[in-house]
Amino acid sequence: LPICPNGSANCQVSLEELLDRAVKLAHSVHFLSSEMFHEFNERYAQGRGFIAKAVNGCHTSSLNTPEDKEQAQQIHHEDLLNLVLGMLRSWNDPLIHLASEVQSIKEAPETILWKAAEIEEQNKRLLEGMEKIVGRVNSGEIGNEIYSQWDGLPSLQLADEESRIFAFYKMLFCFHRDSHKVDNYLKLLKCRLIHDNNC
Amino acid sequence: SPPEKPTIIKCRSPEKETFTCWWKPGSDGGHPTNHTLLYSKEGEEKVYECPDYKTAGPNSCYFDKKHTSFWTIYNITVTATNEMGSNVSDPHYVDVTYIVQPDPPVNITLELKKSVNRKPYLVLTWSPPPLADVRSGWLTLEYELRLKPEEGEEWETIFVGQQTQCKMFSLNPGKRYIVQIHCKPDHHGSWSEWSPEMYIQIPTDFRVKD
Amino acid sequence: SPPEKPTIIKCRSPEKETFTCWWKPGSDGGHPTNHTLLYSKEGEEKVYECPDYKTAGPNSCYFDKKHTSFWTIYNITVTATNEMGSNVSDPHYVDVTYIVQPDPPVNITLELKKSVNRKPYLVLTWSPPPLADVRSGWLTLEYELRLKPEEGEEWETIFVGQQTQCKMFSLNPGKRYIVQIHCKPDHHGSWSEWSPEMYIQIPTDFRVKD
Repeated sequence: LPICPNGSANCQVSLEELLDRAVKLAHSVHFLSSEMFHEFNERYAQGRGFIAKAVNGCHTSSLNTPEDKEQAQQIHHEDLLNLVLGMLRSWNDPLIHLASEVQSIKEAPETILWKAAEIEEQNKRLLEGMEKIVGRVNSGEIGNEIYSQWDGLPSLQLADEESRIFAFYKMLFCFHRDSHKVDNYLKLLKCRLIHDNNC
Repeated sequence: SPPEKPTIIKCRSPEKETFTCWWKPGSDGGHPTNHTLLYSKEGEEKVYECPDYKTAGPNSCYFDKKHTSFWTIYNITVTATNEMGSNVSDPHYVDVTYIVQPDPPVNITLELKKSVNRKPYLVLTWSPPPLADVRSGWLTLEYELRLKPEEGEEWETIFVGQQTQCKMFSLNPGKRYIVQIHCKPDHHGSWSEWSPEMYIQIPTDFRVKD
Repeated sequence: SPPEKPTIIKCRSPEKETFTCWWKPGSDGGHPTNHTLLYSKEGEEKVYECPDYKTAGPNSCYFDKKHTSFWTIYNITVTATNEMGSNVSDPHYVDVTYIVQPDPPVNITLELKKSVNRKPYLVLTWSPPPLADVRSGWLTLEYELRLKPEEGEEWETIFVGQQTQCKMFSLNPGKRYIVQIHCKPDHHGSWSEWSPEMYIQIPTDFRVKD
């Protein structure tokens, strides 16, 4: 099957393929973030009661994300796409800093360093894809800018070891949770937009 | 004496839409004792009581869709009270995303077939558990099947991802096999129970052509 | 004379992360000729030049992760230029997901085993090609193995889906078999080369007890 049978005239990756690749990539990003969070948790956070402090502190908690199936299904697909785009944008900058700052953690294992770099790269790749998908679905305009500012860099550079480790823990906990939301919302969107809710 | 401290033993969501928690009472101290399940949700001060003590049977609390949120940590405790006093369980933290354990797959079929070049193979097909809404994409299931000859010791386990069918080419001719399938959410949660055992007799001529 | 038109002969991604294109120069018209690979992305006017002519050897262009996008179709041309003029290849359109051809599987092991009732069988195991990130789910591979008696003509091919092991029961006692495995992405893309030939001698007492 030739890729562009009639030359470059309206020859583009179909929306179905774009969404399929976004779902695969989001699945992969969340898989990596789960592994990284659990590895970091095992190595640095055991018995330090970080979870209780971390739960309310995600910089994206201001984004109004659906918390159950009904809520997710009631949102118009353009708004849900925009929300996913906003979440990915909100993590682009923090992940860049995570990948560099994690190098400064004492005896940080190679696996954590590699995953931090891989997650940053794949999240950026997924962001590129989502901008393409949103542009395609919203016929051109990239929707109102949903974005949640991150101001956590200073806490990743704190002198006090305990506070700095907690800052990393919170970031990984929050990204682990948000990447699962992105993965789940994209699977919903794919089934809704491509398979008429009949996946 | 006051009742002993109860223990929250398990919380489970069968389809990532509702969930249930169970507790085990301690000794009642010789007096009629009742139990109250209280919970708060991350980011909220408010404390709620169990919405439904009945649906899931004794010593349980059932959270229907309206009371079930994901990516939110529930802080759950159970208090045992009798006329002499009361005692509170340790807090149990739950994010429903992580306690999804589906029911087993259903409608399993086993069929012996012959391919174009007369090569015999076994086709297995199955369906997701009815409660699980995989059609909308809210829940994505992965499957694993296991099989072994009836008198064999060792199960052979095969992960088949999100497919709901599988073709098996290399099986022992003349053997009677036991087959089971189970499923799990694609990221978090736990494997379902295995489906009931099914049997298939592999004919002796199920030979790969010499 | 100006150089002849070059031809883009192949583009391949070994692990759905990077890709390389190769071209075949036409005649150089008797003058020193150099080649320039240019590409544009679907829906964009901007034209880019090949980021790396070196890594993949002569007459090639290597696109590293940073230059590889899965969201767009590349429109690629190669221009041959000498002092008499230049000539441009036909455009070659690339969607990276469609040009994934993995490397062959590795770490292949063949082992003769005896089941509980003394019936012997052959167990094959293998690993995905090292470059392929199959664990995270970004790339899912399917495998197919083929085998035939050394002096036999016809290969017996068995598709084993995503498994990385396989049991073979009905093999010919006393024969020496050749075994190879290859793999392919589960959706688009093409089969890898076959793995190097491996041999296994089936003992004469490998009789399937009836």
